[in-house]
Amino acid sequence: MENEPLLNSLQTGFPEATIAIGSDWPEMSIESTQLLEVIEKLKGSDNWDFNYLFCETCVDWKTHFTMVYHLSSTQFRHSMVLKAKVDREIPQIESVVKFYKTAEMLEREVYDLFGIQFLNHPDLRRLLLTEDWVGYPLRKDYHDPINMIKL
Amino acid sequence: MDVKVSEPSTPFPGTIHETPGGGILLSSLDDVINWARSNSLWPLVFGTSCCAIEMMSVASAKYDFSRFGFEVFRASPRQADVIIISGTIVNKMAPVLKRLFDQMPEPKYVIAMGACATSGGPFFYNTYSVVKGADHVIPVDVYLAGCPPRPEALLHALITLQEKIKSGLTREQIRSKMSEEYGK
Amino acid sequence: MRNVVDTTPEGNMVLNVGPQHPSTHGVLHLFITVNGETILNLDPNIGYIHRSIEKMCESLSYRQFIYSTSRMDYLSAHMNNHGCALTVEKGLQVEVPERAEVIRIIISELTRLASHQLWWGSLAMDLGALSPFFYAFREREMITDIMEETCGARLTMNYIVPGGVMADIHPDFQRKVKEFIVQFKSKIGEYHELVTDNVIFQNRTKGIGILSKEDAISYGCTGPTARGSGLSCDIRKIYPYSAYKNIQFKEILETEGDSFARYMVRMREMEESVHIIEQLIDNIPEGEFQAKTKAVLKLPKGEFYTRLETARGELGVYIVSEGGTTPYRIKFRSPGFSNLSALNHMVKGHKIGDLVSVMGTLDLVIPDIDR
Amino acid sequence: MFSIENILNSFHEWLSSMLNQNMVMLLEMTLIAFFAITLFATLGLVLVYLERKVSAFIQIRKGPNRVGPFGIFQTTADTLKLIVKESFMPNSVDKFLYQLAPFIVMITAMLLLAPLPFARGVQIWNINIGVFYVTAVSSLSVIGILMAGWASNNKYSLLGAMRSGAQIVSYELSAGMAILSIIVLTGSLNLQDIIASQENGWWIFKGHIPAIVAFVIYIIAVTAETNRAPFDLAEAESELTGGFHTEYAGMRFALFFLAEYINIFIVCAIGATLFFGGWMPFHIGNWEAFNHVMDFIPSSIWFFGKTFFLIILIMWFRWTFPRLRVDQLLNLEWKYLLPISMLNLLVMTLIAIKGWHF
Repeated sequence: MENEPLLNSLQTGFPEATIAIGSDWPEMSIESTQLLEVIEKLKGSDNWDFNYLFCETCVDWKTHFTMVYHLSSTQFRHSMVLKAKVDREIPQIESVVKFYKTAEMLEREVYDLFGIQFLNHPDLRRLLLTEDWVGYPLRKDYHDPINMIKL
Repeated sequence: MDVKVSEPSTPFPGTIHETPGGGILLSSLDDVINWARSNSLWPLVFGTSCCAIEMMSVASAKYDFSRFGFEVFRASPRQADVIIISGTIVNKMAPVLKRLFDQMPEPKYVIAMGACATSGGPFFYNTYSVVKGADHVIPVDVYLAGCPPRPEALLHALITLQEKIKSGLTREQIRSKMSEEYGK
Repeated sequence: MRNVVDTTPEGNMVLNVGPQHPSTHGVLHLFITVNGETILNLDPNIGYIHRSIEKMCESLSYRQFIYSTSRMDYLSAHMNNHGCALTVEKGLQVEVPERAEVIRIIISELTRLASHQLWWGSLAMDLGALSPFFYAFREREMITDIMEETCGARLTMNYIVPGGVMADIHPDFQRKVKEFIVQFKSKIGEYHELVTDNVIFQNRTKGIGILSKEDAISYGCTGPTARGSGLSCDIRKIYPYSAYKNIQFKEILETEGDSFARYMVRMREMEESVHIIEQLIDNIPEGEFQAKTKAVLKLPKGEFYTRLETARGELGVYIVSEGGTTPYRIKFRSPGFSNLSALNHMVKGHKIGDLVSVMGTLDLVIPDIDR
Repeated sequence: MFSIENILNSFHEWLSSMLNQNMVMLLEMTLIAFFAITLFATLGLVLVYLERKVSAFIQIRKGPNRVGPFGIFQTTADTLKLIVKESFMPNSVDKFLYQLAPFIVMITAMLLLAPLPFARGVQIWNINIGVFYVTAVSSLSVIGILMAGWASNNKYSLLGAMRSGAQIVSYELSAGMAILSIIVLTGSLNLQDIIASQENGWWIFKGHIPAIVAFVIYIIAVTAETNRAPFDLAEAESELTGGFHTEYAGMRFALFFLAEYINIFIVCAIGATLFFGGWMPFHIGNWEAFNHVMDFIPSSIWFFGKTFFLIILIMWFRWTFPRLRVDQLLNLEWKYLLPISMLNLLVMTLIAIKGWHF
């Protein structure tokens, strides 16, 4: 599906979500609590068939986090961006491992670098950094006077 | 850069007597051993990033460091003589590198290949996980500039290491010799 | 470091492969639970070369950050730069001159060839055949010489700038590339004779590390790894970028999903890359090699994502811009990361020797995984 | 005629004329021990150098050429370095076994030098069960390897040792079968007798196709028995880093390293003796003139020439083939090589009984 028809069909599918065309693909913003049902709908539907999670990451907006899921369909070749807002004080969101196995490692990375707790993740451990690392380095307020030499 | 050579705080107890006219047997034996050591540097299979590819290029037919007898790559640190740190060392890797170095039997040598191993290189600023130079972790004999260095540069580094071993001098002796030669 | 256990409660041995191990191609660390020689479980432990490139890029300008990405997947350094440049160009809405597009693609395909040759040599070396490595490097050195003349470096070329390429091609470029093609075509048969047709090699790779198409999709595998399972995922073909729109080439697909299929995909991809270069090398359009851009680049507020095909699979560059001179957040979706996540699934139940062949055909580059 | 045999005999007579019998024997034994150790070291150096040059030739490289002319002192430097290298013992090893293992491997390799006929009449020990002695003693080296793997207290070593155990024990069978098929033809276990029986032609030519099959099986089996690629599973550098000698450093490692090469020499020497007539020159039936010309080449040259031909063959394998997997390795032995060699032995026996061989 091209972007325009995809946008329209998404708007009819999720009337309560804010959907707009981004720089490349339709971008849909939802609340973190809705994540699982939205993804279930997106993946399970025959129209969309978003079966391929090609990128999952997080952005720290200082006031809140945004989990960004880049979804695509290997059947229809269309893609979309799903954004879920995560609270900064209690950074928790449902894990999508049961839909996409690749999320297991990706979510561990996000947990490692942003400190977001993924609920129902099978094995949430630090991935890139050592187990005894303090802090979450990709957060904007991360401060490390020993290792980081600011230019 | 100003190099500070640490002076021993207390002098060596007692006096050292020169052997009259002697030292020939031992020093020539030393020469033979140094010759053997310098010509048989077995590198450890150790590559962390980009420089490892250039290290492989040195092994390839075009540069062929087997001519100097370096081609015996040992996977086990117990059998290696020289560790070529080819790539960045990060905080998670540093204890492993130290451990590998400790596992190597004496005498052991270290070549810091490339900018990352020398000083952190392109990853010096604004990174939270990079060790700013492998010499924070283990002592380095030869530093090699470049990102990544050309294979010829690695060959030169290995030959420099050979010369260092053949000279039989310590780091301090080499430094004082160099400062004599080039002035302070 | 986490506590290292010798045995699991069931009495199976836990073997630490890496971080310094000859077949992990870098500093990958795998905890493998083995019963005798049979692998029961595999737990990758990465981060031994996590250089915080994403954090570093947040304080580098749009011109600077491109070059730190060459060190990510150093075997396809050019493609990494290409991905970043495409994203920045998308934000700036710069038209890249046609000449630059074509030069970029020729260098990309040469990089892919160099990468695959190194992979071929090191796969054979992992499986115990030591000589193919040297034959692979014979041809690879020709490519690095071409790179050196035109781009100025052998491995991490840093040849791309936003808006084009840094310098025009060397006058000898076309002649040397043609020489390379002749040499490569005469030697590809030797490659197949030496390794592909070898009975031991086939026994070591056929039916090993099977990844079904469904699993490839679920694990987010890309590149030759997924194409060996029959998943059509060549970004050059399905979402053409740069000058790939106008080029005739096949997407290589194999359906078996085992190590041998992945091997064959890469081998045939090499020939396809040569095919692409042949089409372009005599048709480099005249004109500028760089578009005019401002000295200080500022991306508009927004989010930009580019997908492109490196030698290992799909690279994604995700830039979040706040309108400043540096990216607000940058994320590299590296192909090796997702491919590695499928490793446990692929080697379960196989022998330790098979781990080497599966890892070899995944063509992992660890700095690309760790970033 | 000038030959090593004559020199040795006259040396023996000269000694006997000066000293009493016991002293002569003592002196000669010391000399032989000295000779064996020297041979062990020299062969090691030569073979390692040869291996590096052969690999360089196959891999379109130059190989060692800086240390001495054509790099011939390269291996000397390596050995010297290994001798003066820190002899290292990890803390948690089984100290006694760890230290014993390399010596067992080395002593086994040295013992095997005893019955080898290096030239006409030159043999350390002309034992009448020479072939049996070789097969029996060579199987001892697996004990050393198992010991090394177990004592190292390292998982890789253990895996390597276990692989090596399974491998050597199984491949000994088909190596033994291949040797047996020549024994059946000659009817003697004495290596001198076996060589003498090949005066008018080597067994590989006289024994029809079964002899060739036996030779092929022998070469495959001994490649496996000496842990050489494509059967180097015990070391398997890309899988097990160093295999059973992962934890060994310095001279102890060098002993393993040298013993591997001596073992190659020995199995190739036995192969040359059984199938290519040992020191026996190349003779063709009753071509008198040709045979006489061949006789002018010293017997030791024939012996070492044939042996080194086989060694280079085995080295060629190493630098060409990928490694087998452990289960494939055992499948190859138990499902293919062993049945074939048994059948081959049967056919060979028939040939021997019927006297069909030349």
